[in-house]
Amino acid sequence: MTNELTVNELHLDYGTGAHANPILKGVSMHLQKGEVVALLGPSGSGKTTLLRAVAGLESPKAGTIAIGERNVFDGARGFEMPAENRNLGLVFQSYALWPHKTVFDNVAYGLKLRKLGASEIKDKVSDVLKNLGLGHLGERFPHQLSGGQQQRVAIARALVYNPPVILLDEPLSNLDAKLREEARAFLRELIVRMGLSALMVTHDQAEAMAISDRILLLNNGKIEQQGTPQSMYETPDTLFTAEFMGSNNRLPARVIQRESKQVQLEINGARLQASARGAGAGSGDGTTIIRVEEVKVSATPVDNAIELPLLTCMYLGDRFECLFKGEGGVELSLRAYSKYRLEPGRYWLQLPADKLWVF
Amino acid sequence: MTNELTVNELHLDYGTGAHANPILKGVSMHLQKGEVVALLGPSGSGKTTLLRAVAGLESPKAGTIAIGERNVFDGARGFEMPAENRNLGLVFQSYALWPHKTVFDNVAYGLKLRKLGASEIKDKVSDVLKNLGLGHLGERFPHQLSGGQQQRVAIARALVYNPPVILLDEPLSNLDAKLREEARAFLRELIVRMGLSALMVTHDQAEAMAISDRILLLNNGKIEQQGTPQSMYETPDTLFTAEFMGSNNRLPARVIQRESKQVQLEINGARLQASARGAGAGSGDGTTIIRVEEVKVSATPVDNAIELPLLTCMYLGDRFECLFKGEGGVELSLRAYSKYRLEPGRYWLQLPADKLWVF
Amino acid sequence: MQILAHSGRPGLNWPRGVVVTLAAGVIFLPLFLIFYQSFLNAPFFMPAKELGLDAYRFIFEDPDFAVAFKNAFWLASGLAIIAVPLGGMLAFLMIRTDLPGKGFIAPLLLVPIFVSPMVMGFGYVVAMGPVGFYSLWAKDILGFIPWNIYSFTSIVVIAGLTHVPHVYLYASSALKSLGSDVEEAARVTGASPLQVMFNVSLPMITPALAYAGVLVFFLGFEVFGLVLVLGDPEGHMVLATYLYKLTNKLGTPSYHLMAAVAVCLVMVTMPLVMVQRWLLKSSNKFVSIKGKGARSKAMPLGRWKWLAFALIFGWLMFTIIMPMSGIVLRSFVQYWGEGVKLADVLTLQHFREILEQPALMRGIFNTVLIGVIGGAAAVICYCAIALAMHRKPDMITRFLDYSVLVPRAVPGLLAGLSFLWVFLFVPSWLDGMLKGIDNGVALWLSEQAIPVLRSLRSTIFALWLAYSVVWLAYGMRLISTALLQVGPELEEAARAVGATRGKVTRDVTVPLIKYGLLGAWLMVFLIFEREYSTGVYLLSPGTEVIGAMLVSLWATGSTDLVAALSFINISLVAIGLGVALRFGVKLHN
Amino acid sequence: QVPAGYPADYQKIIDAAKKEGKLVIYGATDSKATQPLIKDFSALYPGITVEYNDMNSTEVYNRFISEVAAGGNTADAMWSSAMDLQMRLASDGYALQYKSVEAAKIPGWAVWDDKAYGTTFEPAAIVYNKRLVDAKEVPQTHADFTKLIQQPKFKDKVTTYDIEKSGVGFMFMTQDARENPKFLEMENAFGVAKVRVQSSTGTMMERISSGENLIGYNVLGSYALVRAKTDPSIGVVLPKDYTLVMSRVFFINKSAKNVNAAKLWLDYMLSHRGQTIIANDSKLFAIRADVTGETTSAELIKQIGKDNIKPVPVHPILLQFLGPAKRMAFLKQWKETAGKK
Ligand SMILES: Nc1ncnc2c1ncn2[C@@H]1O[C@H](COP(=O)(O)OP(=O)(O)OP(=O)(O)O)[C@@H](O)[C@H]1O
Ligand SMILES: Nc1ncnc2c1ncn2[C@@H]1O[C@H](COP(=O)(O)OP(=O)(O)OP(=O)(O)O)[C@@H](O)[C@H]1O
Ligand SMILES: [Fe+3]
Ligand SMILES: [Mg+2]
Ligand SMILES: [Mg+2]
Repeated sequence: MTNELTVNELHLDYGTGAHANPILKGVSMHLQKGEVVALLGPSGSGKTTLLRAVAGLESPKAGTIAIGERNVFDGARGFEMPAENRNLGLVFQSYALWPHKTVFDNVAYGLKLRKLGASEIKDKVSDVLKNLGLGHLGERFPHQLSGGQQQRVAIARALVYNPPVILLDEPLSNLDAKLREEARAFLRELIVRMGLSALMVTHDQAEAMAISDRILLLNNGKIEQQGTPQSMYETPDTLFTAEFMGSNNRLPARVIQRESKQVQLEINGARLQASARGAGAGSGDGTTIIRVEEVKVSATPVDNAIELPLLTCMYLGDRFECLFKGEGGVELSLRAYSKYRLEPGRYWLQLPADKLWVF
Repeated sequence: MTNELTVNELHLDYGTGAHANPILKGVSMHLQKGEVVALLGPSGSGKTTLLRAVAGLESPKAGTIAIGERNVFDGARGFEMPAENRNLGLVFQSYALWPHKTVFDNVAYGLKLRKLGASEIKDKVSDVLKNLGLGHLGERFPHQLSGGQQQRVAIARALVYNPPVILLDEPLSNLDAKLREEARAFLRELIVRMGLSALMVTHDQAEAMAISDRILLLNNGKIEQQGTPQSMYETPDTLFTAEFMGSNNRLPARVIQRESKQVQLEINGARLQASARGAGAGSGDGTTIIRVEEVKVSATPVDNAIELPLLTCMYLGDRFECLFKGEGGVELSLRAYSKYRLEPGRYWLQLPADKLWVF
Repeated sequence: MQILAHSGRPGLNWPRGVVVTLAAGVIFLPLFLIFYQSFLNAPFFMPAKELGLDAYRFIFEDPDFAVAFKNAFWLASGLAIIAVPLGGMLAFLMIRTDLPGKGFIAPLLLVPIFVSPMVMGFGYVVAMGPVGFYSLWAKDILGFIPWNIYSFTSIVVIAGLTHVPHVYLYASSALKSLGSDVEEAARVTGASPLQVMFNVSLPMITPALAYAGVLVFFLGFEVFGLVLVLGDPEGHMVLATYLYKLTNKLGTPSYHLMAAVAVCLVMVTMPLVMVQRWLLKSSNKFVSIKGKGARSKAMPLGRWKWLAFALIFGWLMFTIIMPMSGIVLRSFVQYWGEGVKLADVLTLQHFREILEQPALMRGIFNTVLIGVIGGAAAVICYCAIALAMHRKPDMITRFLDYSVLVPRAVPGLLAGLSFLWVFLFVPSWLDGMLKGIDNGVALWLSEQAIPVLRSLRSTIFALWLAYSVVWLAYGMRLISTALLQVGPELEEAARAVGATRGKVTRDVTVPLIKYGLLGAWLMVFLIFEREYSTGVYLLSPGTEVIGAMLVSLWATGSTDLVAALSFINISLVAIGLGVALRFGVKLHN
Repeated sequence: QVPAGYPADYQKIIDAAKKEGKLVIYGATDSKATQPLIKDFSALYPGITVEYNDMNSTEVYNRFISEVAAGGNTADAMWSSAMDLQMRLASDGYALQYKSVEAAKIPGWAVWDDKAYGTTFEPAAIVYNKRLVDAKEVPQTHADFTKLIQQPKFKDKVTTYDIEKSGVGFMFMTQDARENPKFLEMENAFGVAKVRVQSSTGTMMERISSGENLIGYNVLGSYALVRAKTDPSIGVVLPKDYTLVMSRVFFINKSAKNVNAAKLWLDYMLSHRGQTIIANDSKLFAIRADVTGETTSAELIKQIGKDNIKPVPVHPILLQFLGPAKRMAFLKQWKETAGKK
């Protein structure tokens, strides 16, 4: 399969000389035709910066970027193709709508540049606006729209001219869940139907998993791990990935015995079986975590479990999140989901050995 | 308990005369001391507008607004207190950071206006910045920050001078899930600890339910429903509320028989028990919905269920979302959660009578 | 999938090269002549001349120069110190708040820009001089006159107050494109409108204020008419009047001395531009047109409203109404002064005489032509130069940054003279060169092109070029300010959808600064409307402008006619402005 | 048609001038005053358009020498009140030698070497405010004036040209220094009165009229008398002991394109017809003795007496004060006595 986008060992600093502030520290990635890749990472990790570098809006220090067959940046040869020739779609985190153009004109601009006929432009723009639920707002100016409406205009603008690769910077962050779900499905369907490829920054793990074929996790200017949503979620290589990809409980555990991947722990007096993960898993106590949804609550004693009293239950709509806390100054607290509100009392919290990870 | 904020029958138009575009059409709400209220609503429903009106940045047409004991707006008397005297905290959706001030100065400004001593200011600002994970960025200018960092500065700026009421416009929309969870907990804790009240716009139902004591659902310029998260989620009065508050399946059902709250339906040939909801539930077929998480998947026949073949399962990290679809052009599709990836085949989907709502 | 057309090699930017070359040419050609002249001891075109530092020796030994320089410096500083804060505040009140009476204040504000300072000064003499009618009035009530209009302090104050509108134009066009969400954020934080202004609005338009500050500082060095009228009685001298003296001091005009003074002034620009660059170091701090739409609503002033109105009214009273009433009064009376009952001496004679002036209609026509059309053409050129510097922090930009102010550092009269020299001598030198080459093309050029070049001087184009170059900094900075406010992501978004450099400029950047462009046009129009000294040597019959007519009337002592003509001119422009501001020219959305 | 009394071959000049069809003059006289002359000239010689460039005297000078040096178009003739600058150009060889047919009709001091011609006869006057200065107080001589301005009433209320800025003012003052034996005393009196100097006639007169200043010294009489006609506050006296008279100097550019037209113009201006217009319409005082009327040399001589008229001669002697050393010395002395603050 062909790579639509290839980034190789990209380095980028903000500032120069003594003030240089390295932001990207050797990022490599690729995007295949028809693929949707999510770029995840904590705030400030360089996601926007990477997108801007690919779009040609920042000049990296070293590395290469290729779009399809075309080399668009080559640090070694000092070559850099200007942004306007890269033919990408880009949705800005700040929307970057043109305040002096109407919504229609904002979206139509890319088509006008490509010299399409007026009627064709009208059709295409109306189409994409309708698809994004903006059909009636074409004549408005950006400052007359709500935040979410502005964001959708930004998406429409990037999609309308069918670029082979589109880059989206948190395109759905200002939409409500319902709209987001729809937009997500629509986006994905559109991208796949048109055979485009998309690189999408999101701060939302669930969204990343739902929309993408592959996830790149960026941490501090480096790709921490990449893979399918499932592999990222279920087999994280590092503690960072494990913690970032889901809701976790961190446990104050003491390693008692370690046999290749199997580890024996002591938590709050109880002995538990756990599995070692990651490369560094070796010496010391490491860090022990378990996903909140893997904790099974039982009113009766069960295997590989610790006993804790219930502190409180928080309503999440489709379920409750219950917090258990060790008594008498013990630094142990555990969260677990429950379908129902639990009665106060003591519970056995089962921590399945293969889900209790020691890093 | 005292109301910190009372809004009564607020009407607001954009534009005047013939171009008047009514945005708020009689909104009433109140906020009690120490309470956190979430303002939910679809994009463009007027959430930001309501916040701006409360803050004194828009002039409503009619209605009253009171903060604590003070009347700050009274449409009938034509009285309007200027924004700067209302002593509110406001976090803008667009951040609205002052680009010419450093992060520190942005946050410190409110304290300077309140004539605090330099050292006190320094302490308070450092404190709040540290709390929001911005401790090391005090000397930067806003344009040197990532989107999420800017958002946190905006929050810090509104919180630092302990206003009795703070208004937040999608304050967490650009944060990643982990940070958001932390910020959410921190925010709530801070608000409660300082005895403030908060009105927070969010597009995220889960967030609204997690953070707030009460939810206001705004729809098309009117409060559609308000109540505790649980009441909003579990006993919606209208179809809109029901649909907005969670992920739902809409079913093409035919009402066969209706006895007060109990309804008998026919879906895809199967007969099911359901319950009627909302005021308008009476005649006709209404609309039938059920929350995705209430659908129970069973490999064997069960009570009050319909039988459907599995189409696909989507990975969500902590669970799978499985899509079932009627064969042969039947317009019936159902989503349900499952802890594991299901084998292809036919399943019985149980739709509990009290969760199968007819509006 | 279409691939967009490839545009040249990146890095080569022809339009920019052309703009920069042309700009440098028109700026430095006249300057070069002045520079060269300052090191000679006779006019550079005379055969008997010697290189040397005589000129500098003379002026540095002349105690008058020291006095004049010091006075000019104080005048310029005082002027900037008064005009910048007041102009900024005025703009804030006018643009951002619900100040009452904005509609009628707006055109009035601009009056001091287009009224010749000489006329203005004269208006002050009639109104507030020792026997001015307000003075006599005050004397009746108080028994003495509480002010002395001829003192240096008064001159500084008047100069400062009459330059408030220049700063106002800068500040207001910057404010117009400043998103109001930042101001709202401050208000919610608890800042009163006053605090919002000082802590947020004005700091955010620092570029506009810094540019305006440097520019009015230079206007301070240039103040001539006002000092001539108000400074003469007590003998206050500034550099501009010193230069005037120099033309006569040695009997025949001494160009080398004048040039040396001009070179000293040019040197003053350098540190100022340095300061300005330092102030605007991080341009991103001033970006305010962002990609997120923000709504705006006039800020209610509340209880400050009437105080603000009173302040503005006071300023209007002192800067516009008082001197203007002096001029108007003078235009309707035969004579005036101590012991004259004005009712007895009312007359329309002056207007009759003015309307009989043969060149009057042509003067008005030319003035409007050079103001409106010439102003628009100048703004287009300024815009091109500003764009050549936009987001390109390289050597060329720095070079232009230092260059644009230099023409204005040269006093108008001398600048005009050097333009005359350029139009006279450049064609002759070219001619000489072409003759030297001696081939077909050169001969043809020498026969066809040189006469055209020579004849340029007596066309209105020459006048326009000189005006445009001298006022380059003023128009261009207004545009640069606007450019500084455009968020980079808006241009980046256009590039991302495939717009080439030119298209980005045309479709995004320029439309976004349209208020800046309109503001620049307005200002250039007003300045060209009154400008005179630069054009003195380039005027010829048929190209007279009102400014020139005023000065020549003044010279023959017809102050009454000056008043009448000014009155006509002011009314025409004010009505035009009023109409333009009301319809069509929206300076504000 | 050759004007009466002109030599017959004058027709040749007329024909040549008509062929040229144009005449360019740079002048410091304002166009309102020149307009009647041009109109009459065109009536006399139809087919010759006169292009008159109205500038101030320094501009006339600067523009002319620059244009000549560059070799482009320039003026055919120059007509300026800055007698010294005109003389400098004439004596530096820019002027064409041409003996006007009317030369004999004007005084000898007004013609230099058949190159530069004085064309008007304008006295330096004392101007005062009639409302505020008593008729008894009005000075009739320079000595009266010196005495008068030392009175406290006149402190801060005496005005004259700033001789550092105004060429005419400087010229008059240097002539005063020659003619007035008590010049030093007068200078000191100016110092006592704290004389207020102005750079132009207009501001001086305006201030006298308004009463801000009471009396003005060496004001150009031509302008003052015109003003006095419409402004009853203005009184004008010509000192009886001696009255300085200046004359606007005209010369033809040696390399003029339209030499013949320029010659015609010169002759016309000095002719009886031209001088009558200068006197009656331009109000500039005719220099020809045979022109009569209010603003003529004849009238002035009648009033003051021939011996008391002290014309500034059109002669290189004027250039003395263009020498930097002498000029600076004079200015220095003036500033130390009259200009002391
Ligand atoms: N002009 C600048 N100078 C110095 N540092 C900068 C500048 N712009 C951004 N940074 C820093 O670069 C880092 C990466 O920024 P970037 O915008 O790529 O983050 P991000 O991953 O998109 O974060 P977010 O999810 O919050 O938008 C941040 O730590 C930010 O503070
Ligand atoms: N200046 C204006 N003129 C006309 N309509 C406007 C103007 N500003 C906003 N609107 C409209 O008012 C409605 C409410 O806007 P508001 O910003 O309050 O929505 P919101 O609930 O905050 O939405 P979001 O979640 O997308 O931010 C929107 O439909 C918007 O299009
Ligand atoms: Fe979100
Ligand atoms: Mg980002
Ligand atoms: Mg909003």
